Amino acid sequence: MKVTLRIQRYNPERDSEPYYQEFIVEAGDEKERILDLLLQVKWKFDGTLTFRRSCAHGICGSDGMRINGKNRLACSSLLRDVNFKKPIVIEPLPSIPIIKDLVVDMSDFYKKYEAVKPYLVNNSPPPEHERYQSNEDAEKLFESAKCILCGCCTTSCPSSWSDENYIGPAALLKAYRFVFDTRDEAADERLDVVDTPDGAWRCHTIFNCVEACPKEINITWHISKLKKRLAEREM
Amino acid sequence: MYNHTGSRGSGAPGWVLQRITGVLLFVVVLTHFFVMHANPASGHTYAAVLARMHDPFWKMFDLTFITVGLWHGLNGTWGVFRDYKMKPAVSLTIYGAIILSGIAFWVLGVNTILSF
Amino acid sequence: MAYQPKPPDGWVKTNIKYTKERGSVAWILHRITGLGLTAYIFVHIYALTSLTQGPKAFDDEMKLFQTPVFHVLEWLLFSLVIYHALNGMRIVIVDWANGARYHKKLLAVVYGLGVVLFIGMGILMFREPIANMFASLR
Amino acid sequence: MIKHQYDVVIVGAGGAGLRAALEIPEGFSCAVLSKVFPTRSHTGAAQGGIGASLGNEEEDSWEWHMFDTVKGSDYLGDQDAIEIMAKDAVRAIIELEHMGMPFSRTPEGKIAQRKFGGHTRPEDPNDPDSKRIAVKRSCYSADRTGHVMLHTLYENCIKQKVHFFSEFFVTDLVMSGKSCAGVVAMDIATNEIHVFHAKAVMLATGGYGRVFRITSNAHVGTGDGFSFVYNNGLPLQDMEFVQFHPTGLWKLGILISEAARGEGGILLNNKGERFMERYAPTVKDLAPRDMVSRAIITEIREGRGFKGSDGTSYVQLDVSHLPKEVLNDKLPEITGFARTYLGVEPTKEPIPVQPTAHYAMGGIPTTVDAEVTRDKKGTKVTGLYAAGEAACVSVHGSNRLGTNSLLDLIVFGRRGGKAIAKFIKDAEFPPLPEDAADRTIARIDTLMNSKGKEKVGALRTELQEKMMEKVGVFRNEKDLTEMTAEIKSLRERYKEVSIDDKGKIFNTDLMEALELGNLIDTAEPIIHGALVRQESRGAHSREDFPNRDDKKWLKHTLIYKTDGKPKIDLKPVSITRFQPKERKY
Repeated sequence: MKVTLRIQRYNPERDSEPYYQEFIVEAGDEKERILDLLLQVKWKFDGTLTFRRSCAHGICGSDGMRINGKNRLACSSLLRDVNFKKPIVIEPLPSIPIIKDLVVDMSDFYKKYEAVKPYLVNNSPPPEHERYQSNEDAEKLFESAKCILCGCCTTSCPSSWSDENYIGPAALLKAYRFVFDTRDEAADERLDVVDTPDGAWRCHTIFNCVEACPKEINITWHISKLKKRLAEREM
Repeated sequence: MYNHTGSRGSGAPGWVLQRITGVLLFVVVLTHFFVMHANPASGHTYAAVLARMHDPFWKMFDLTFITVGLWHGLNGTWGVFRDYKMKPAVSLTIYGAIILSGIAFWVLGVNTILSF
Repeated sequence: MAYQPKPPDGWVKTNIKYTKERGSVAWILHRITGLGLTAYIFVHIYALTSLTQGPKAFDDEMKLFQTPVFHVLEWLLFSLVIYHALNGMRIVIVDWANGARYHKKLLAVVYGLGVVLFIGMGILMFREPIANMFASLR
Repeated sequence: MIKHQYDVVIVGAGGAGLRAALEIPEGFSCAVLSKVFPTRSHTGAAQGGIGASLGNEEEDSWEWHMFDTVKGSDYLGDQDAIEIMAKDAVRAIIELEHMGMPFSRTPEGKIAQRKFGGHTRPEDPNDPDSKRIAVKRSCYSADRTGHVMLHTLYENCIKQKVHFFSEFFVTDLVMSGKSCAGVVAMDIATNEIHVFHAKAVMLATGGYGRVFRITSNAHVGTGDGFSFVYNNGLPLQDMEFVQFHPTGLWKLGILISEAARGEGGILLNNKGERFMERYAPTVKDLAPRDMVSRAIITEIREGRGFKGSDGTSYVQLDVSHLPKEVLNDKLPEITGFARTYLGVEPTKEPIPVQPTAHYAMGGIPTTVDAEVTRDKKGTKVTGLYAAGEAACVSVHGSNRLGTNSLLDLIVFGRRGGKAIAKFIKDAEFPPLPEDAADRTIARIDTLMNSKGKEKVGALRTELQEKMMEKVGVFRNEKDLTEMTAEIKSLRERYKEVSIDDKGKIFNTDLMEALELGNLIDTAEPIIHGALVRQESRGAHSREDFPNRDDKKWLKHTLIYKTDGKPKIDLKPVSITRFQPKERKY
């Protein structure tokens, strides 16, 4: 089965503007990963095609990109998930700087992640055993702990597009992960970071992040919990 | 580059109020629409309006509508503008225009209602 | 750094290029209807100031608003109101009542109920012309 | 060329590297170099759990854990190291929990545990010689234990303000006489060469799964660390022991955790038989991985496998009889993988699985404090440390038990970090040789200017397919001899490799070419080790030598690169508590 990939190319050493290039690749069946098709291009046709990849099964978060207009992981998107009768359009994640081809500059994204103090803070001396936590309390964190920092959500958010200072769904999700951890003691510091116009309040429950999240995390739900917590704190 | 702007005050009160006024308006606007506009034949003469204006309930109703509606609408408008990056001067101008026009039209509307 | 990353597309272009998800369409509509209704409140308040100028001024103005063209516009205005109101309720449910877990279902309700109310309102508003139409058919 | 000076340089930001970085005290500079952003490391793909005898669910003791590990290793594991690991495990898990790792919990709020392959306890706790049955020893967080562990460690590194160099590809060690003086790295974003001058270097570069065609490992698992050591005249240990995980997703090799069987999943052949009953009557599907992999290949060879559409064969892993809550709460990722990649609904139908190259038991020989050694006497290489999958302590011997890899990372990563912290207090910077980066620069220049006909992709695929075919689960002299010739010719052909991308920005083409060199460097000792070891032990199974031979081969192999055939040395195994016995389950 022949499939056409229409890939956005940009090499800063050569091009002033990005352009599109089409490659025709051979796919075994509908269950072929998009990533494998990209690797086919790189290994057979054009070694200059540049993208990040690592684990190839949706756990490392390297290969977030925009496939047919929507942010996805190339490794957890199969042909059958997209319309492959027409050329499959592959572009870098939107609204962040492009380094080369499909490789984007994630440094801002990581800075926002670090801004919410993404680590457990507990200054009381730890007990000899584990800090107890009920399974219900633990499970409240599991969905948010699934995050792989691929950037699909933050770069799919219209609020991020209009102002890159918006901290973004990924960082807010991370804030939730620690604010709602019963073992944590720094919820207030984190809420201070989030309780600004560039923080949680720029989330307008658009749900683009939820649609884009390859780990199927309902990010908006988590942000809404965070907003409620902020409102309760303020009152 | 991400540049966290820190303490510009909590957005919580605005967020909560926008929702409370929203729920309020849901009731008020729909009532207003069904009473005033669903039946095109009635209530649009000067006399009919005057009669209603003398009823304290409707007076309060209209005052609430104007106050809550303007606040909700203008707070929403500011929310929309704030989503886009602007120079501080532009942003301040827009903010000022929103507040001034809000006050002006509130006075105008309240004046109309309270003239009777 | 030895290289200069290419700055991203602006928000207008990105909005146009990115897949239109249901939620983002609802959000855009909510903004547009919201801005429209705010503008309308200004007009509405201004128009009613004619009440203070006595019966004649007001009744003259009302004559204009009671024409069929304005009735249709009024009906269309109602579509903005009903969408903004119902979608607003959806947002409140999402924010306050776990609605994020079933936002697509809520959205379907918004659109469904919105269409029903819009048509219902149309029938109410135009019951006389409609009745006349049926009468002439008989 | 840009020069840096750090007291400590850690190469690799997976579990071991990050854990070690946390031990570097304030006041000393520490750089962590990683060719991917730290949370993209392959530690994140670990699923099932991390072993420790917490005894939260049922009675357990570190001695039982140690015994299981020794027995699992087919008695090749160094028992002094295994004792340290099994004893330290409980503290290590508690520490992870205190760092914030979100574990699944028992009803009392303790860390939850479940069964895992090869982990047992005596049926009667008071009689150590009674029949051994499976025990709940694996601490887990649904089936993303590695993922949350990696993130927790990275989070703590942020908290401690560890200095990361993300997307820096290390190409070589800098040796200064007999000690290590730093590393050479390439900034992937700009192609610039950086020389890191350091008092201590730790290699936490992970495994080499990508030497094989079917692997659960990430694309980045190219054995870089093995290659650095091997090319600098230092030995690699026990390289012939490659773990094939029995249940990789058919065709793709994506890991389907042993937790699936720990929770009650069973393996079926095409007759619908639970065939593991025949191979390991007591623990059945929860036998150690080497045995299950051999059982699967045997079933397939004897015609009891399923034929796939692409001609390859598989068996089935059935979890459909498990309660829905178990699948959703405890195994959500792997049921998701089956759905996504094969279109199989695990709640209704069995999942097609086949053995997949998973883990390197062998690696860079180290002491129990992660210090790299250069010979059979255990002489240390000053300033060089290794931990994690790249290292061979050896706690896994010839076969690793599930859950022991994550444990290995945090136990020996920490010990390595502590040893480094002690070392750098008094150590001086060794002199930095002028020509430190010359070899790397020459290598890159050659690749960038080569007009040769060979292509990276094709050459790598050939290597991977041949390794899978000839150095897989079962091995024999004929295949291995052929493969030694093959690897020689691949090495020659590698000199003719040319790349398309001649640019200086984010040149992944160049990087893949360099990685291919590392893969070939790593494959060589695997093949030679397998050829030399004329016995079957743990994961190394010779058809022509089907029995274990303790007299001759209860030894570690050390393999050195030479101009011709690699040189092999033997190193004794440390046996303290448990004398070798026949390994039956």
